[in-house]
Amino acid sequence: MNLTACLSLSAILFSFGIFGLMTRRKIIAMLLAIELMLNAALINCVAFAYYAPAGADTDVGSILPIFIVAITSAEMAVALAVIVAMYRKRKVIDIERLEDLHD
Amino acid sequence: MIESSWMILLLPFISFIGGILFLHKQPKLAAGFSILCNGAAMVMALILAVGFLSSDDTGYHALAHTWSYDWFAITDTLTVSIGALLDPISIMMLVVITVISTLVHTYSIGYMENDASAGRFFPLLSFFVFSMLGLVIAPTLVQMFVFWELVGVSSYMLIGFWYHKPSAVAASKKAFIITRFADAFFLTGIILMATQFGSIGFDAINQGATAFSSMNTANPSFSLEGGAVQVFTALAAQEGSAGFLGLNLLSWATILIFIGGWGKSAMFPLHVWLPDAMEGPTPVSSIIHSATMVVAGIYLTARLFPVFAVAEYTLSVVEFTGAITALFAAIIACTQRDIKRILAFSTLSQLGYMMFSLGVADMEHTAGFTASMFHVFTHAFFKCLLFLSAGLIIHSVHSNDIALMGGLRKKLKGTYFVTLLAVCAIAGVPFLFSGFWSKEEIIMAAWSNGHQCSAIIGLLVGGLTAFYMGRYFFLIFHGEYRGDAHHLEHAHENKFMLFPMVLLAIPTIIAGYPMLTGHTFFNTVIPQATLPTHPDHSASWIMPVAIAMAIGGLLVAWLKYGRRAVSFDTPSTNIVYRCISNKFYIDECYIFVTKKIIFRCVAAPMKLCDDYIVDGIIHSSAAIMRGCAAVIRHWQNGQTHVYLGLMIIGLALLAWFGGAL
Amino acid sequence: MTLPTALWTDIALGSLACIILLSESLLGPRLRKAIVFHGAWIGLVLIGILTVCTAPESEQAIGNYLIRPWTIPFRLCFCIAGALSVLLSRNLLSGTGHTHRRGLLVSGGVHIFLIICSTLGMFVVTGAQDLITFLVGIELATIPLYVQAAMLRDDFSSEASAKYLIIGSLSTAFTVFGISYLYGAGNSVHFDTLAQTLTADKHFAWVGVIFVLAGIGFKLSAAPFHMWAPDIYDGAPPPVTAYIASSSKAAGLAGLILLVYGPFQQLGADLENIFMFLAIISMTIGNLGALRQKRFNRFMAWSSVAQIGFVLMALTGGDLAIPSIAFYLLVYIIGNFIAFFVVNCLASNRPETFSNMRGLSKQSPLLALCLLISMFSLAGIPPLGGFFGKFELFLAAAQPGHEHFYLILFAAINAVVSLYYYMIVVKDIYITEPTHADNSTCPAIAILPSQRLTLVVLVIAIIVLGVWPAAHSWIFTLAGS
Amino acid sequence: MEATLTTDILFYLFSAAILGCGLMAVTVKNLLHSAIALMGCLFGTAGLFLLLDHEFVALMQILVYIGGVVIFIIYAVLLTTHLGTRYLPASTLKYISGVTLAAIVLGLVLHIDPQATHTAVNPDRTATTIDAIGYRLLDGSTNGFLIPFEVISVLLLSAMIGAATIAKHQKPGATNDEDETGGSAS
Amino acid sequence: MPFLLNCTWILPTLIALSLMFVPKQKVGVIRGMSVAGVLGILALVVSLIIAFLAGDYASPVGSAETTLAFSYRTPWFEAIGNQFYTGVDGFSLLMMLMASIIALCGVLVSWTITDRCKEFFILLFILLAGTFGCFISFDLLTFFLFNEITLIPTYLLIAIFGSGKKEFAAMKLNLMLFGGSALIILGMAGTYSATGSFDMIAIANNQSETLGSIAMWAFPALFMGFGILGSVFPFHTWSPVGHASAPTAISMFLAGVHMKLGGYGCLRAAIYLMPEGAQEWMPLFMVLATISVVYGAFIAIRQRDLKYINAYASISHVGLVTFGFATLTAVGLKGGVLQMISHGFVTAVVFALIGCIYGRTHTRNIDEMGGLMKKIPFLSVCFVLAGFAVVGMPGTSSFVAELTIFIAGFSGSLDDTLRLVCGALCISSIVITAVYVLRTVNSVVHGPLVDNGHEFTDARFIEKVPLIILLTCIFAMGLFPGWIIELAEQSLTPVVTNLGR
Repeated sequence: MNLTACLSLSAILFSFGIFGLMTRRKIIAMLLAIELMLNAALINCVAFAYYAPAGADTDVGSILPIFIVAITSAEMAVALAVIVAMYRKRKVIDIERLEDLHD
Repeated sequence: MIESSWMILLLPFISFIGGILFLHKQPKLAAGFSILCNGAAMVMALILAVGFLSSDDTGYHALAHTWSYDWFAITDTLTVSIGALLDPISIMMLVVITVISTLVHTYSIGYMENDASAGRFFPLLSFFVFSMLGLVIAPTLVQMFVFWELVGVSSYMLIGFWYHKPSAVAASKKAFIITRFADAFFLTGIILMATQFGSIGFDAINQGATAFSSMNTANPSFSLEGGAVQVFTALAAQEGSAGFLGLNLLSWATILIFIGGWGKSAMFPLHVWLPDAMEGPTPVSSIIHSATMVVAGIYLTARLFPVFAVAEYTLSVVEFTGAITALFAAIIACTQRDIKRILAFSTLSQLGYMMFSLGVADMEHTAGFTASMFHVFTHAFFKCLLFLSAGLIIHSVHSNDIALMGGLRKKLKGTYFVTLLAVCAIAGVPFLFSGFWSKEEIIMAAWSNGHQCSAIIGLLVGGLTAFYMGRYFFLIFHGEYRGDAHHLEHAHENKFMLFPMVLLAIPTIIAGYPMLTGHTFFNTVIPQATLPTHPDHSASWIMPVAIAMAIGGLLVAWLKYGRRAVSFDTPSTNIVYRCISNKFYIDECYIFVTKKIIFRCVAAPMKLCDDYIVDGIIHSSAAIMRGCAAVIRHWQNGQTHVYLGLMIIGLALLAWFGGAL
Repeated sequence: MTLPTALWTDIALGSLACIILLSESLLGPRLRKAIVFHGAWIGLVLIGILTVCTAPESEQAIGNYLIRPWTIPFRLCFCIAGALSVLLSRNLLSGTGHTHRRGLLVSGGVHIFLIICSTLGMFVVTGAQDLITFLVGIELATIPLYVQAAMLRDDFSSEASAKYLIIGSLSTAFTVFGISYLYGAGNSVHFDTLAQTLTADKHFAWVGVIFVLAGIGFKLSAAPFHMWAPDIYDGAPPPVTAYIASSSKAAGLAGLILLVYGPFQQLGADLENIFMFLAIISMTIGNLGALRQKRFNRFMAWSSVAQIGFVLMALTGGDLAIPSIAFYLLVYIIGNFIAFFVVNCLASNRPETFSNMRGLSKQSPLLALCLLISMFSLAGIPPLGGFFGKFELFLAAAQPGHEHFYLILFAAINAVVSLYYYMIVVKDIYITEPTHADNSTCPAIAILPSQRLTLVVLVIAIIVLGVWPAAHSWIFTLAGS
Repeated sequence: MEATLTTDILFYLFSAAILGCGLMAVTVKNLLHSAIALMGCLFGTAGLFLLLDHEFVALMQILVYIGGVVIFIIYAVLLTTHLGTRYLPASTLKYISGVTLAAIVLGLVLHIDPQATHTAVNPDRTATTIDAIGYRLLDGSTNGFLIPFEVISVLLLSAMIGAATIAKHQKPGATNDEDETGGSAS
Repeated sequence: MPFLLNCTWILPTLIALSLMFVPKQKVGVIRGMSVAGVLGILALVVSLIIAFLAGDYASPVGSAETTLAFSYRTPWFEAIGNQFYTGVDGFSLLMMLMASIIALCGVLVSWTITDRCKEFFILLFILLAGTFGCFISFDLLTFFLFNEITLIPTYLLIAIFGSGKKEFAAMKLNLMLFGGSALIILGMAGTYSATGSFDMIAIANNQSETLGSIAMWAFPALFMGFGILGSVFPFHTWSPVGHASAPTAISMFLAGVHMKLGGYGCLRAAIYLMPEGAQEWMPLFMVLATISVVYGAFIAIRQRDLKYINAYASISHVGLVTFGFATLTAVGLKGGVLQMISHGFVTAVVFALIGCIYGRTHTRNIDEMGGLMKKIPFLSVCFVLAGFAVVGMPGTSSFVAELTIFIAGFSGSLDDTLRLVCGALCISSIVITAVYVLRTVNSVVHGPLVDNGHEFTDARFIEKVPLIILLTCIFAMGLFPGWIIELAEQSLTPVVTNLGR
């Protein structure tokens, strides 16, 4: 239960997110993977705050997560709105079929 | 009178400008105007000569610097100027040029009677005379080079005068390029002289050189002033140095300058343009390719004689080329069928004579120098006469080929008599004619100065000259007429053409006598009064041998060609004869060198290199760019996973480049 | 507390956003169009003027919001870009004679509201004092763009916004992860304390820097993170493309400069290596990508990737970097918008590919001349602003102490390659004859009066910037300190 | 929580939960199951936060993250895919690239030399109380976070409005402007 | 007076602007305005020269400080140390005189252009404005700025009004010239980082150590940058293609003046500013110059197209200019300057003639024409005279220039074998030049008439005027080069003293 453990935990979670992003074909699954990455960032913040040295500003450990969660939710709102609109019009949620825009 | 020498130079130029701009439509008017100008120039030249001869200041004649105009400055010490330097040989040349040009102008009126572009001919001829005069009175090497080029240009324009004839155009191009090739070396020589020896003026160079040479022979050196001092110090400085390829700097400079003369006077390897120059009208050949232009090389060597003498090998090079050319040209002349080509080769051989006679002389024994100048003087007249008569013959027989002539003495009596005089002069018939005296002087000078082999070659060439001139004379005037009978009736002698020939006959005879009267007209050129000027007649056997060779040559020619009819239809199978008549195939070698080697093996690969290598690199770089662009567009295929993948790889690259990890 | 003058612009921007939103939802169609459209671009222009007038001589701190003098030119760029983007969306809003080929925007009012929100976000970024404000500013600048990209109802637009969204959220993830590590290394988020504590030997600091730079790299569409640009520029509605191409790049640069001269001060040497790498890769890939482009929007995407390469080169330089980047951005934005205006007029009745633009000089000389001027300004040809802009980037990289001469040579050669494809555009307009099929089908080009006026103003501005040194010296005095 | 044996066991428990659910979230075929796996993972992290003495963050995590965002994702899943749509397998190339990139990033981040990190907990460390967070958020001074607090509200506002306009169902051809002729804001 | 000096580039810009408002159809008005404009510029330059000669602005011998006549200095983009610093000395005055004469002949030659002739003259005047701006500016950045202004009109002129594969040629020409300016940017960045200013005279007198070390690589960058404009060996491939497909007036101006801009830049921006760099790098550039002299001459022999022959001839002659500069002696520099001026007139008259001949025989291949002397005597005589000028006959300007350069090649101590070999090769080039000039003259002018059905009308008055002007300039400079040499020498003393430091 030390900082390195927490950091490696969040790093692993981050790499799961990347793995999910690269291998998932459904857009919502990719968004889900991104959720994982952002969650890894949260763990980092809290871990750093907990193990911060003497003069550190530990309040940030709580305030930064608030803003991260707020931003994530805003982004997810927009993302899902776009996906729902696209699904209604094009009936496609597979990222590999989104390739009309290419050189 | 000396001060107005620039008038002599200007008159032909006025006739050129006037003729070209205004009179090229009226040939008669142009002819009259140019004769007037050239005649005036002749008169002034003669007055100048007479004035010079009568002035009795003995010893070293003050070099008359009459006028000079500063053209442009190159370095602060070196300024190029145009001026006049009058001394015995330049005045002699002035007289020769103006006399011959006036006579040739009158001759051309007859010659160019029914030629449409005659209006263009006379101005061009005057332009040639102007540039030749400029060359002769040049006080500096650069001015000589300037007029040297102008002479080359005027010879190009005059040889190619009938520009619709492809052969004339090719001949003019050949002449210009070969002389230009020699001029490149001449220019290098001048620049070496100007930069390394500090002066380009003839008098400065000559005084410096004589002072340097006389320093060795332990008599008091002259008081030097102006450019001569630098020349003297420069000569002393580079004396010992081994220089480049074994020759020291002075011999390099002098040999390079001599190569300029080599090209212009058509010495052995660079002679190929002179026979082809016969494509031009005959008056052109008579003035340019017999009397004046081709002598420019000899005049240059004479002008720079003191420096050439000081340099180690230069004079021996001069002698060697002169002898070779004399012998080589004489042999070829014996086999030619075109009468103008025969005269051209005879000119070549006589030039060889003059050149090697300069070669044999040196600072102590200047006999060779005076003999060569004397031969230039005499040769100009009888060679011009021969060409004018050949022109008249061609005019009446309408062909150059000697096979279509014969037995013309009945129809062209005047020409017959005059040509006889000229042939005797050139063949060296003794005592009466000028040719004999000047040739004998040369051989005597060569022998007395210790150059035995050149003297023997001289004698041999004398015999050969007699033989081919005899062949020339008998084949044209004796025997039956072999040509088209129709031309024979109409053959007549135009009085405009005959009159100058008769006038020329006089100097061919009397030109020899100044030597007899012992007048030291020519000796006064070399500025050392103390040395013996008169050649010692030690070897008394030379005179009779020379006479024997001349008479023998003529006799053999008469036996072979004069007595019985000669048929030309069966070309002789003898290999040597065919080789000689084809001028030892030297023309073919030149064509091979230029076409095969220069155009195919040098210019063509350069063009290929330019198109494919230098240009290729630039075009290939553009092609590489297009290739990379294609790769990038291939990966831009719209797949989001590819984009995300590259972003993450980009992240890794950033970390790697950050270097801190 | 009395409101310091410098803050007026931010407050004005916020209030403008509210006015737009309220008028969008409450007023009738005619009045709404007037207020929403004209109110927006006039408001933005006024705010631009306000920023110029209230430019502080020295740094003015208001709580944890710091107005820095060198950010004033950047703010001016944001306002100009916002206003021009609003003007550009004119023929995508209802009520004009000739609507765009791709139909109308889902909702004009919301589109404009989002532009203003995004501009507000960029203002916040330039005023940030700590990482959190910085993060929120960056996110406010980008998230509205995801929505705007989807504003047109055709497949391209939705696909573009989906892609932009996914890649954008990945870059947000990177940024957030990076910021957490920076907090770990520097034990605070405030820039001043971070400046002392972030030293090169700390591993966390490096992980944080790398991830944050990756996030900002996406924002700038610098080379390894540029793959999204061509597709989104092509798919998104034209005003949004123009806005992304100019304003969001300016915001990214402002953020980058903020970080480089703020918290990352002590990482100087290695940071220069990173920027050199980014510059070289961006220039090369941007130029090579643009070489064979046939479609105009994708061409502008690749050219913006290349231009960012030149700007990043300047960042490796000394104190001349900030002012030269500011001036360059101003000229680049104007050049970009001229090109987009011209093509927008053209594209209202035919797809914007170069083959359709052939023979433009004969059809309408004004548009041809404007496109020529914009292309040559982007290429950096003298009488226009682009020349001094691009040349100063070279000078910045040659400052004593920061000499990168190989980079300058590489950049100069890339400038020549970039000239090639800008010349191809000019060649198409002026020289290649239109094949018969091309222009027979297209009706005459109709230019809206407002867009014609803006074109003329912009062209005059770019020439004046190139010749008259007033703007140039103003930026340098401001940013020079 | 002081560092005792129990906390270590709890930590390993929670991290096992997080990693397990995380792996399930990205690998399971059915989208709904992966959403639920994500929920499990988030619960794990909430537990971890409690372990690390940050109750506020844990609670926020549960309420906002799980309560709001994940539920919203499930809504989107249900809206866009009929239950039982078949699984879209990605090509093996993508799997390989996924794994390698994940490994690269992992190596990149974890390239730590252990002794550099200060693993000891600061002894006189005080947990951040909720009112401290509140004061800090609204503190207008230099180290307060008033400006971000204001700006995040603008961000959320613009996100909501944008999402609403995009996702609103419209008849083809009509746009917001036209059909607004009569009614007030819909 | 300074305002008059700046008028030289303001006047063409005004004309270009006013031409824009003239309706396209009024071709007569456009031509009239253009000729008036060019004559105005010529009058302006001549009055400047007279004023310069009257008030002696010669810089005192031995001072590295170039005293500029009519100098005008205002801060322009001050933030980066750039100022609009214009002035003129003997050398730039000569170049301006040549440029204005060739511009006049260019406008007269392009009398036959009818379609889009408005754009033609507008672009031509912008080109003129850029060129004159270059010659008078003494601030490195302003000089570079005017240099870049000239490139775009050249591209458009060749691409729109050219012949043959004009787009390719125009693009290649422009990209290579911009490649050159890329190198110049590198050089300027180097000098800026060393001295912090763009003022040429300040940099020239700045003897700081940093400039010395930077000069080691900044000099080749600047010299080769301007060398590309002056078509030095490896980067000369743009000029044959460019000249062959450019319209007559533009190939006259391109070869006559624009390539000289390269030479001017080399001398002014490279040698004058960084003498240490010059001493260091000159052997390389001397070899390149000699290669381009001999290489250009040999390839000209193999060419069949008249314009290509003259293009390669220009490469060969401009190579002599670079050789003159490469000797780094007072004579060499002066020779280079003279050769630039003389070659400007020579190549202009040859291109004008090629244009006229093409107008009659509608072919530029020398095998397909011959014997023109009979049909068009005036043009043929001019062609022969131009041929002699190219060969470098005495009496023409090229003899004066080439003699000076060759003397520079051999002056001083002869132990520098490289300079000797290069000098000898350059002298040998006069023979190769004679070969291809005579080959061209013979096949075009002399020989039997090749009549391919075109009626040959001799030169009209409007065609005679430019030819006469240019030929008189060539022969005048050939016969009375005194004042030109004195002007050139005066302006080069600071460069030479700088080299000697």
